[in-house]
Amino acid sequence: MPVKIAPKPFNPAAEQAEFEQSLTPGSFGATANFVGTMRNYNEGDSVTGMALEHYPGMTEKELDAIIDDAKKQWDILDALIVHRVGQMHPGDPIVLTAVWSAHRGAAFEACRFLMEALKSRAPFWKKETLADGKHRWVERNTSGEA
Amino acid sequence: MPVKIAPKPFNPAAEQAEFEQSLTPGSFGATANFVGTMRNYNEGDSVTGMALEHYPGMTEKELDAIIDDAKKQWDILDALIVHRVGQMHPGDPIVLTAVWSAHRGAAFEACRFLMEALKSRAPFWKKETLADGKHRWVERNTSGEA
Amino acid sequence: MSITVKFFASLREQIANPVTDVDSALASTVAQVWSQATDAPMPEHVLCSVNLEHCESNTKVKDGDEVAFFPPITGG
Amino acid sequence: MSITVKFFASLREQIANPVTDVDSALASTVAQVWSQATDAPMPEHVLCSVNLEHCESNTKVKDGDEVAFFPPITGG
Repeated sequence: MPVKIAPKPFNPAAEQAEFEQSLTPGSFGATANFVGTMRNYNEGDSVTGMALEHYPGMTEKELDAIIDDAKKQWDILDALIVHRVGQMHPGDPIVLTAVWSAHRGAAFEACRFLMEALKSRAPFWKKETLADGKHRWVERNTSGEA
Repeated sequence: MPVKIAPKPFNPAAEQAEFEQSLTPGSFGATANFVGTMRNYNEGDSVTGMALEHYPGMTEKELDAIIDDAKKQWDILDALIVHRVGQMHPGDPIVLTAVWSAHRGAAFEACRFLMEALKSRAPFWKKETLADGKHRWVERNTSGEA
Repeated sequence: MSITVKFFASLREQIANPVTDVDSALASTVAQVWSQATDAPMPEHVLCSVNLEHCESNTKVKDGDEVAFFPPITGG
Repeated sequence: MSITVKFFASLREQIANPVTDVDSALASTVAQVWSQATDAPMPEHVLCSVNLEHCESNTKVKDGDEVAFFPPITGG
């Protein structure tokens, strides 16, 4: 399954290694991955926790569609997306996107595409807990330039 | 040490995890990495082995300079390059580049930069062993578009 | 003869007493589903879906559909 | 009073009997180091370095320098 919603902390390297076992060694020359990790600060404030909500059913469907789109646009062997939901803490991995291909151009570009598409299309919402115990919803994702 | 020449097979995920321990959890939000892996084919031929030669001293110096250049160009926390040398086999990791930053744009772009710079500036040379036992030097790196 | 309605994230907290089902005879577009489900005006940046697909507020709906409303996406 | 010379990869295999030291009185540029080190003509795409830094064939050299010649880079 190239898409996984993780309700508990996950280890990006272990997920990637496990998925990679489905691929033939020597068949790919390039693997690009990206891990988004929860920071302990945001917009100038100290952040102590975060709850990640999603839309069960639609989220998985949208992530599947994003991988399909990447496969149409680039010559890649396979791709993996793992995304955390639920209550998490600074330092916890939030998301992993990984792409396997013969050559590096496709891997880099498709991996970037997965992240940008996920951030604009896949229904996830973050609610931060601040140092003073107050909660706030993150209002908008930044562009990839930020 | 953000630059490592590996004369034996290395585990990219383990190298990255070990290096990441030097960074403060929660201080970074983005990690981009790339792993180049030896394929079992190249230019239409079956490849059974590869010897990677480097220029001890200059190679390390050039990799250090590439990381310095990335740090000047992007707002990143740190970067790691591990590159294999010696006799290797299909499926073996050849190179790992990894970048840690607050935001994803810098991590993606700097990681790509490290690979492109390494492929044009860092003195490494590949000699392939083909299925018929003959050897041939790889003549030129492809551009990142390939 | 009903349409299922869901609200997510900050919208779910903001909408007082949202209904979870709307009479499909009273709503033929997503915007009309909103109006039937709550007295609140639809926020400017609200996103919506019909049957797990992103949609527009003028997208047509029919009996048995699942319509969802949610704020801008902040995952990843 | 000498300059150390190194050849790498395919160049090292191609150059018959390369010398590893060149008299610095006989070579003031990288190209002249090449000519002193081997009878072979310098290949079109050869790269060079002086003291572990990339250089051009007209780069000046002096006693004690290490000059290296190598084919296009194929790492990564």
